[in-house]
Amino acid sequence: MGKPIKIRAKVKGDISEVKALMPHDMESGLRRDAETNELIPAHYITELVAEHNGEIVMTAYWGPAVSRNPYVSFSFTGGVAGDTIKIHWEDNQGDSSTTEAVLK
Amino acid sequence: MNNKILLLSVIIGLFAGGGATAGPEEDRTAMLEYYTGRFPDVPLQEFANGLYAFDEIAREQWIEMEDFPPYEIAIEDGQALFEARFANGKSYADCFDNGGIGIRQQYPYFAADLGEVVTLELAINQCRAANDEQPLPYLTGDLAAISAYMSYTSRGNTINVEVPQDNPSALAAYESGKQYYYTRRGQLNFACMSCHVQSAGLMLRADRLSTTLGHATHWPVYRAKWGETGTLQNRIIECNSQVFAKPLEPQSIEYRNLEYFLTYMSNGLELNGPASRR
Amino acid sequence: MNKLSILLVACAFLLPGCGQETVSSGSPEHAGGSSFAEIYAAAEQALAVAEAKRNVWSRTEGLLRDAKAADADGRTDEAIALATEAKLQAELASVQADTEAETWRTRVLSN
Amino acid sequence: MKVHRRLVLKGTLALSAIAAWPRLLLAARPDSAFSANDADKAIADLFGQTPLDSDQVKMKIPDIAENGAVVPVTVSTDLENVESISIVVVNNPTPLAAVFLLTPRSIPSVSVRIKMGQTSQVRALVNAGGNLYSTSKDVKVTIGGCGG
Repeated sequence: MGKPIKIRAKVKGDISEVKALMPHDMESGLRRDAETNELIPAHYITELVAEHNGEIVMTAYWGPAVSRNPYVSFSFTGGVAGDTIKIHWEDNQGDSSTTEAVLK
Repeated sequence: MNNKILLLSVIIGLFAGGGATAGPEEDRTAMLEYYTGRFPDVPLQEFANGLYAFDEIAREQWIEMEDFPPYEIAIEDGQALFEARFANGKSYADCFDNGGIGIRQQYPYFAADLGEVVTLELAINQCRAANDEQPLPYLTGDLAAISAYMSYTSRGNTINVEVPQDNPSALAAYESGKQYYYTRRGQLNFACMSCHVQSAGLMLRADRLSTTLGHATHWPVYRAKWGETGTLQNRIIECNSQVFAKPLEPQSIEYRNLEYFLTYMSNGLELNGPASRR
Repeated sequence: MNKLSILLVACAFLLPGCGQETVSSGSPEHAGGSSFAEIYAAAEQALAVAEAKRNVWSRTEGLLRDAKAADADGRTDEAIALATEAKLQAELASVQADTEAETWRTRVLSN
Repeated sequence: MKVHRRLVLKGTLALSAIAAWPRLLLAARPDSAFSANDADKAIADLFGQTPLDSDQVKMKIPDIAENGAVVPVTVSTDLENVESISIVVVNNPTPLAAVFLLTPRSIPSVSVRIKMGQTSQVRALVNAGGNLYSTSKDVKVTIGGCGG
């Protein structure tokens, strides 16, 4: 089970802006352990889905080139304060995480 | 009063070793004048932002990072750890003034009973020991997270490190930190000051060197190079390695004294930790 | 620039590329004809002195480890060269600590 | 995983009825594009067409990256009917970094932080109205000292 996602979602006029920070190692699979010199296995988020009140507003597919502890921000129309934002990710090792937040 | 002054002059005489030795306040003033003279356009509190005070390109990226900085993960983890109860039912709040909230500006301080400098990180483990808990590793992880949370609650407070003038051991600890700071070491034969005083603001390979003024205001730091949040001493260890000097043990007397001196140099600046750095 | 600085700077140029453990080739006939064991012991001794002064360079211990490995591997010349370099580093670190014990004061800003 | 894929499908079905953008209505992660070790191959694999340079695609990315491990990028556009935004780092071992699928409710602007192994051209691709547009920028990555 992945760690919870930190979400900030704010509505201004008709535009809702969502910013999210996900604790995740995002290992590329190309780095070596400093002590053992062994390759550290790839471990990165591959898919991310954002929903507003149950409707998908953004889907992302990622490779290992997204930074450690990924940050993403996106915006959509039609949200009002109090609505639910849900973000879900899955990674290449089968871990996942889902967090809900309230649009403010 | 007169006795104190007499004692003080004896102490100063002891450390002067023949040459003139300035006290902490003169050291701080000299440093302040040096940097404000060299960077006349940088407002004082901006020195707390390290190289971002004078590197525009880096600053822009840093501001973007600060919009949703990865150290927020450490603050959140740190708060949960800070508020958790020890096996004996007590918690960190029981160990610190004001329940541990908004107190970072008091650290490091010279503990007269111990006869040593106590940093906030050392105090966190002292608290654990007093409650029969195992110590935490000093550089990153849970302890850095707790420290990050405690810094966060102290943001905006003015650093106020004291070197009690009536305690020769405190002054000796400060002097030892100052000596470490100015001493060349490692295969590259660099002192802290070689980079951060003489060459502050200049490039060393791809890095722009920060000023000593403000070095102690913003810890712990999420450093992109580390990919995690670490304490000031984690950075000092890295500095040692960069000049090919074998680092000392975390929270060794030398490092604590150095942190004492370094933090004193930032007296008067506001705490702004935790922070993100390249 | 004092002698120590020159020596140290010269030594810095001998630094191999970051993180690489390159090895200088040992001369087949080393001065004095000391055995590896003798040089290694002397290097360990010099390192202990530097350690007591809390001033060890970061690559010295690695050089000694590599020296031991090279010796165990039968690469005696290389082992001797590595141990000699470790000894030199430890000695320089000691000299550095001694010199700095007073010279640091000359750099203090408030002077 | 399955539930999630189904959700994505549901979200994109409505769109697929409007126009034929076959390769881009991804019901699943385009794994082959992500594993391509050449930028052009990755783009061809993903879109099946060559992008047109367009000043309507805007990319905010530093000229000199502070640290290649964390390079902030924002891609936005004035184009209408934006279906996806993608980011490609040409000199990375696997150049395709991220694909964002938008919806009719999306504001066509996304921000993300990416890794860059070395100095490279970075390309932003916007798929809108069945066409592929792009802009690119050279980003200098300096290495921060030994072992950086």
